[in-house]
Amino acid sequence: MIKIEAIIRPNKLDDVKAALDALGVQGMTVIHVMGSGKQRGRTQHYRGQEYIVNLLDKIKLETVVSDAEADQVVKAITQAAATGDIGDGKVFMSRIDNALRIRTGEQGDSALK
Amino acid sequence: MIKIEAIIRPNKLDDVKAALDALGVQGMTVIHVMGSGKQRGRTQHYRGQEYIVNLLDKIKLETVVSDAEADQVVKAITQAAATGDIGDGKVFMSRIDNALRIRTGEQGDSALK
Amino acid sequence: MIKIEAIIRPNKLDDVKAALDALGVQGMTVIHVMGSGKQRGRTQHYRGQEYIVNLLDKIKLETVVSDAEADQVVKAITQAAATGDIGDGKVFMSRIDNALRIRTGEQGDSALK
Amino acid sequence: MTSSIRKRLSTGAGKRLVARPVAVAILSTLLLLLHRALEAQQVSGSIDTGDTAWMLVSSALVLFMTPGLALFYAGMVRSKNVLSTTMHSFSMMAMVGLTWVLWGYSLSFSGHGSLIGDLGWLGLRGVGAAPNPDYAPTIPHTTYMIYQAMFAIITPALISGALAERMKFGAYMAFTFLWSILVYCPVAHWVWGTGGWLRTLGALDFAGGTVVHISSGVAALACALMLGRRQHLGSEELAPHNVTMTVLGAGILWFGWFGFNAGSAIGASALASSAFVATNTAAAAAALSWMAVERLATGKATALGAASGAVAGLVAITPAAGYVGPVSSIIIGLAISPLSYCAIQLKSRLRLDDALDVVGVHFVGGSFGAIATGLFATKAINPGMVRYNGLFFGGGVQLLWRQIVAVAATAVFSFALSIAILSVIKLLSGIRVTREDEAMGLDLTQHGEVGYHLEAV
Amino acid sequence: MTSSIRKRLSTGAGKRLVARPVAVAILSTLLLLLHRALEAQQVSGSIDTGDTAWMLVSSALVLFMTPGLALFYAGMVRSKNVLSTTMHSFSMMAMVGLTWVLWGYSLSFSGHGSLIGDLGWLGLRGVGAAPNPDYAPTIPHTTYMIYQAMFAIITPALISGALAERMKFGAYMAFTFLWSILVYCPVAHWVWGTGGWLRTLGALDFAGGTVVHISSGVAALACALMLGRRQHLGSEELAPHNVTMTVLGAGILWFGWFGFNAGSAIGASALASSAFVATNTAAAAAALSWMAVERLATGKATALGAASGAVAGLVAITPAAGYVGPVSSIIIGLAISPLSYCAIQLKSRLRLDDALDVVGVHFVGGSFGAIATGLFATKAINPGMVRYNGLFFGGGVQLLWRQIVAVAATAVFSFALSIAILSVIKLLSGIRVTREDEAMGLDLTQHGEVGYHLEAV
Amino acid sequence: MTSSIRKRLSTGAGKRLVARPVAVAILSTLLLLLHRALEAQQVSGSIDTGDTAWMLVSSALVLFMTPGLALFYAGMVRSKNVLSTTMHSFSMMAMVGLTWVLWGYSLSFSGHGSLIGDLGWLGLRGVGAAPNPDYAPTIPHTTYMIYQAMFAIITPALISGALAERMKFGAYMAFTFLWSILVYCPVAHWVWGTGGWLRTLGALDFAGGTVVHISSGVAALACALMLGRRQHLGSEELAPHNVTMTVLGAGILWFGWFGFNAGSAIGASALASSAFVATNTAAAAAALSWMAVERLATGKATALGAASGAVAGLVAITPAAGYVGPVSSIIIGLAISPLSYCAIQLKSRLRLDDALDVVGVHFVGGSFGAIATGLFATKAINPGMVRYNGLFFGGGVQLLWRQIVAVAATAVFSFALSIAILSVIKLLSGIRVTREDEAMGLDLTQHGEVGYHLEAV
Ligand SMILES: Nc1ncnc2c1ncn2[C@@H]1O[C@H](COP(=O)(O)OP(=O)(O)O)[C@@H](O)[C@H]1O
Ligand SMILES: Nc1ncnc2c1ncn2[C@@H]1O[C@H](COP(=O)(O)OP(=O)(O)O)[C@@H](O)[C@H]1O
Ligand SMILES: Nc1ncnc2c1ncn2[C@@H]1O[C@H](COP(=O)(O)OP(=O)(O)O)[C@@H](O)[C@H]1O
Repeated sequence: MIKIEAIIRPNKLDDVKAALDALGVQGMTVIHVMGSGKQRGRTQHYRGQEYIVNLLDKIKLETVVSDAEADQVVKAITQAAATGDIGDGKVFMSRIDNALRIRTGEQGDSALK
Repeated sequence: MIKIEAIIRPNKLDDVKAALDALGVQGMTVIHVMGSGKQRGRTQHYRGQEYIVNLLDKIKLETVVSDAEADQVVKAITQAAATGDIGDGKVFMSRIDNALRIRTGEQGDSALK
Repeated sequence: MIKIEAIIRPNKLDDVKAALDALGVQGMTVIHVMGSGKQRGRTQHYRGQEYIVNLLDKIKLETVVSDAEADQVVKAITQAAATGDIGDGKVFMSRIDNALRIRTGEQGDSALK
Repeated sequence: MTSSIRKRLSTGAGKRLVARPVAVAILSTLLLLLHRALEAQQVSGSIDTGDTAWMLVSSALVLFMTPGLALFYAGMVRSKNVLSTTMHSFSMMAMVGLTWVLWGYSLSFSGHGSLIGDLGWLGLRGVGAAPNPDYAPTIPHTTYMIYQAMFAIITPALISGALAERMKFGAYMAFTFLWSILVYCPVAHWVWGTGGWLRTLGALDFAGGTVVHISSGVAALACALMLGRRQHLGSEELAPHNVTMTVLGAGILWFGWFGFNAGSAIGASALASSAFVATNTAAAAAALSWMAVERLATGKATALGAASGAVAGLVAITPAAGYVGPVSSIIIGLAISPLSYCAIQLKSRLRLDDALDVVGVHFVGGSFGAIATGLFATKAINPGMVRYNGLFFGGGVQLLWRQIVAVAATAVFSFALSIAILSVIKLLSGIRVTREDEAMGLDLTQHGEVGYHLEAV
Repeated sequence: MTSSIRKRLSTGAGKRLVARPVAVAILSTLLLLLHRALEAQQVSGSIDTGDTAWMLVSSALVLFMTPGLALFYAGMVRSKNVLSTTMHSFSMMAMVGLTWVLWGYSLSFSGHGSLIGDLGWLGLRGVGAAPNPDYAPTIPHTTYMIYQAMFAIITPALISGALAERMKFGAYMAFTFLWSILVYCPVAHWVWGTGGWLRTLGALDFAGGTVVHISSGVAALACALMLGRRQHLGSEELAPHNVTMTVLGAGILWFGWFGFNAGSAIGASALASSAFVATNTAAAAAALSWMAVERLATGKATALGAASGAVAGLVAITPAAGYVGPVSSIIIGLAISPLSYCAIQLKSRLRLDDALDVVGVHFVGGSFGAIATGLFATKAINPGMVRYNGLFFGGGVQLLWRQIVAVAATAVFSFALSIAILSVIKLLSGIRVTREDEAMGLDLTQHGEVGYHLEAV
Repeated sequence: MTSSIRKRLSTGAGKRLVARPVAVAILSTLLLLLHRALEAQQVSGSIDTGDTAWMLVSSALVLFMTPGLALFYAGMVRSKNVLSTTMHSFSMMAMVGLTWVLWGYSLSFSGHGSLIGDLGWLGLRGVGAAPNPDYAPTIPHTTYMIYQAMFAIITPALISGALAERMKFGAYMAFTFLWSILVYCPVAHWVWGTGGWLRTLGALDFAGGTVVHISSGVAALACALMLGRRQHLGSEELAPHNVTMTVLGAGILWFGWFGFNAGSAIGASALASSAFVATNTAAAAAALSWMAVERLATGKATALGAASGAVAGLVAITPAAGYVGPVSSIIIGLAISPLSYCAIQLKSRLRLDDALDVVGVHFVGGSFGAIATGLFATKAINPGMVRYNGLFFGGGVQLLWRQIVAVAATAVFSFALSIAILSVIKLLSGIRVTREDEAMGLDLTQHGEVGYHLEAV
């Protein structure tokens, strides 16, 4: 099993979810995060005090899929999340050794469906 | 070392924490997340506009444990978090290559205790 | 590629970011989490009802770096985040199989820069 | 709360013309006659613009307390129930705001029955611009009516603190609809209506200690008993989700309470001013003593505690506000917080789930205040309305036992009726949401919306 | 909204002295003469402290509505636009608060023109302590002026709900600056100014149905059309970010609206009281009927719906408040919510992005209220100001067609001018932010700040 | 702020009866005598219901400012200190609300000393329903007393902005307790008390520029110096955690300030109306000029800036409100924001940690307003109270130097005493929390609670 972690723009979440839906991937976990990278921050002012904020709001979407599906899923996410401007985000893939459905105790790939 | 990520119902956190406590596992990190899966969302209405929200509030609990403890911990979490209804959540296990306690610089298993 | 997950005190985030900046590491994702461990919680009272809260506010900082940089980055984080008191936090390292920049489709180490 | 006697006396005093040595005898005579004529006119019902201004403002202030209460309560529940709790208050502005005009005012204030009003003022027939000399001789009758409406609105909303986070919304609406008719209107008539038996008996309730706080506090107990405990009671997760909201709510309540208590003088008089001072002083003293109790009990004074204490003090001074002096109001304020605090600890030990402590604050506060009125009331403050001084001011137990009768009668009546109404609704449709809905939160399951989307999307 | 005739009548009634049998004939005569003298003085302009107190309070209450509106609107947008939306209201307190004193009051109320005021009161020259008998014979002229200022402040702020989340801040300021001069001042003069053509025609608008709600509601339509739709319209992410904020805003609006409507009696009179009752009753009825409509349409009554209904009811009763009785106000309140609700569904189907439903609430509510005034107005409630009874009270269509004329004229005028002003600004500087800035949020891109840092740092 | 002379004059003017040609000579004579008698009665103390209504409302409004201040300040701190900051304001309602009744009012207003009151009115002995002709001849003495209480409550709360996020709660309570007695009461007596030396000197302070704003602003400086800087000063993390809370707070402050300033006319008079207009106008102008300054300095106007500007304008107009016309109030409003803004930038450069800019807003605003009073005051606005016109109105430096003396004396006195009190407390128990507690947040460490649990549990 592969864990896919995608860091995307908040306003792309709807599109990405739709793309995953189209693939039949429903299981996912979404986290509000803040990210920094190449995208430059915006300047904020509070009573004239300047703060350059380079942590920007992002969404992290995690989904664990079977090895077979992984590439397809990554591709779908990438396409749906891209705008072409700096700040589109990253996708990371890593190995999951086991998965378990709490409700039933199922393990492995069958816990994911 | 094994990283155990459990996605559970928010109102099961207390029970799960108690179960881990009973095993002597105190180190853990808890994150508010939103998840979708088999559990169907609820319909929301704002001035008659309908939104079917399928991202539901969940808790993600992460704990890194030694290889030896892993199975026991997963079992404890699973038991404490289960209600038997759809939406109970998942547990994922993956390998951690190293752990380090910032305060002391200890590494490996001894950083976890 | 190595994923470095550091759980630190919220008020150390600025220092840690500065240390990473000094190493040229700009890409990172930051999450507000709650953690429990050795650090004892604080007692809260609401109308005389006592709650011992042992989930304390922490920051989780994730950064994926090339294998070569990993040790240096961990060291920088550790130094910047340490106060010597209980509750300084942990750093976990794990393997990432692939990384992908959504904007360009670049993969591997080059997606990280 | 109001009587034509008091009003006439105080206005008369204010208008009494003092002839000066320079004024000739004939002028004195004319002035005396003129004064009588003015008095006559007063009684026959001309409107004083100052009194009317104050009563319109007071009505607005008391209305504003209900959104304040919504904040006060909603800050104390979990975020998944914040709108449900808000609706418990806001919906009373809608429902009782309407039913009061249709029949509530009539059932409470018309006629001369001893137990309940009649239907003479149904739909406000006959309630017009001309002052009603029985209730409010210097302001339009409509002003008095709408001022009273605001009390009728907030009272059932107060109950909602006990049933938070687990009652079906439909059942809540049905319960408050019936309660308003079967409990509020009669009790209001007993205490304030012409002919009402507690008024006739001589029990005193300046601004609603029995009518508002005891009746709702006891109904809250009935609700807590009938609904049972929330899941996870006692665990950390039941901590308030937004204490700043609760403190803001307490601030709005304090502000609005000036309309509630000082407005109960039904005019911009010295009596209103005296009630205003008592109100502010008791609230301050009670907030301070709650902080002190917490400091002793747990080592730390909390913001929630200060807010709770202020509200407890405001409740306790409500029945007494127009009858006691500032030193008495300090004593009342200082005393109520330890009492409420202990009642709340007792509740926790009994594992009674009066979620937001309506019993501890409103029943305990209202009862203590009503009895304190029997101890501290004095003609020196209010010669027009106090028939017997309180026990500590040399009046013996004459007033005190009347106060105890009023407390007991209101408590028994409201408790019995509340249990009965809830039992009927339980039978017909159920009163509690399912376990799953409770876990999911009432906002989503009862109202189909959520309170917050605070994160960027 | 006010006329010296009404004022004189009601005060006269209030002060009429009834001679008693005991009073000798000579005293009666003297009193009569004295009464005449007092009346004369009234007209020639002495200040009544009760009326002044009420009007100062009403001014403060209406001012407070604007921060209330800021909450009401800001709770409904996404968290990244919360400050932008807040500023749309707050900045009007700053800008119109200043321009009203400089020229706005003069353009609206001075002179006797039929279309607009003149510059006679520029910078408040000649607006002093002495009452103005045309507008407010019993209070300082400055009090009347500042009371009117608060209406001029909130009206452009109301428009901002339609343009939320996508308009450039500079363009917003320019638009409201010009709109205030070119639309608000003329329409206020038409309806309330001496010589104003709608006033002369006999159209009735007690507290601003046309001046405030129709003019802003129609301008909102113009803004929505000119700006186009927000990105992601229709997706989940456009849900309100903080409904408790919106409900608190509605609570403050309800509270402040007593100043708005009952204050429009320009005195602490029985008329003010009657308008107060109509206001509260209509708000309650409309909140309840919105809940009922939702219950039928979606199965669940929402807190956002109750708040929206209350505001719709307050809007609808605004033009009628001082002319209709309580039963009429119930009917108006019950009817407006289904109308507004349907209008909003229609808007969604047309994919018109009136973001926070200004058209559905203020244009629909204001128009309905104005027309309902033509149906329900009655001399029984307001003999001084109602020339023809409404259709349902036997007055035929005399009043009704005047009301329709007023609605139509205001709507056409405001719509045309709004489109014109926006077109000019669009040409000169653009009115909409970039796609990227819209995605990032207006708080950061237009104001360089963010609303919340709620997490511990 | 008040003098029997002003009051009598204005009331006299309002009640002057103008005989009409139709009135016979004998009636004129009788009326004249009657008028004298009424005047006499006025002086000897009858209550005007309109004035009383306005002053009760004003008292409520000023009380409401303190929860407003709690929001204004609490929105600007980090979420871990939100309750601590809230408590800094709310606890003053408790503590000073009590001590004012016990001794504060007496120390400030009783007797005829030049430096401080005496103990004649301890526990409100002798402060009753009858008006006090020295301070407020047309309202109950209790009303005047409680109105003043609200000023005494908010003043120490204002200081708390400087010491936010790092002071021990116990030390804060001890400091404000002593400061209230040793600084507030004397200064209030100097300026407003009978016999007070600044009053006798002829310095003008309509609603508390020196008493409230300078005294607290300077004490804030003392606190900032004595406590030292917060950890992490200058880093991003010190950004406000909830700006909407701050803007709502500013809205409540603006609303309440009408009671503060227009209430300081101690009656519903033309003077109150004039002060009301000046207040609103200055607030509007200052909010606008702050936005303009920000636009120039950083390219973007912020919501925090608009709110800060409004408060700065309200502070600056406070001492002048009852003495200046609308154009002067515009100038005062426009000028204060650049001044405050620069003072705040200077503070940052000096790395002085006046956390929420009490010095920049209240000391700078109060001083500027006091001096502006010396420039713009005019008998045309207030013939009863202005002895010498301001410099720009032909009065020379007569008033100006008196104003400068008042500013300097108040500033020096408050600064010295504040340092002294803090030093004593520092010695006895310490004033600052530990580094660890500061990092953890004051809510948890000082109060044992946290502000928010916004996430679902
Ligand atoms: N090395 C990294 N490790 C973890 N997260 C990263 C890393 N680099 C980027 N991110 C995340 O991806 C987001 C977008 O990256 P950024 O460099 O701004 O744009 P782009 O991906 O288009 O080059 C960041 O805000 C951050 O959350
Ligand atoms: N493949 C997955 N990857 C990541 N998270 C998942 C995955 N599947 C489910 N989850 C998480 O687990 C939660 C519960 O899953 P769901 O399918 O609704 O119920 P159940 O686990 O009982 O079948 C989801 O809300 C989501 O947060
Ligand atoms: N085994 C673990 N797995 C995951 N997170 C952990 C673990 N142990 C500790 N943590 C995180 O590290 C934080 C600090 O740990 P703690 O034991 O309190 O202090 P220290 O690291 O100084 O020993 C915790 O609050 C928790 O978030």
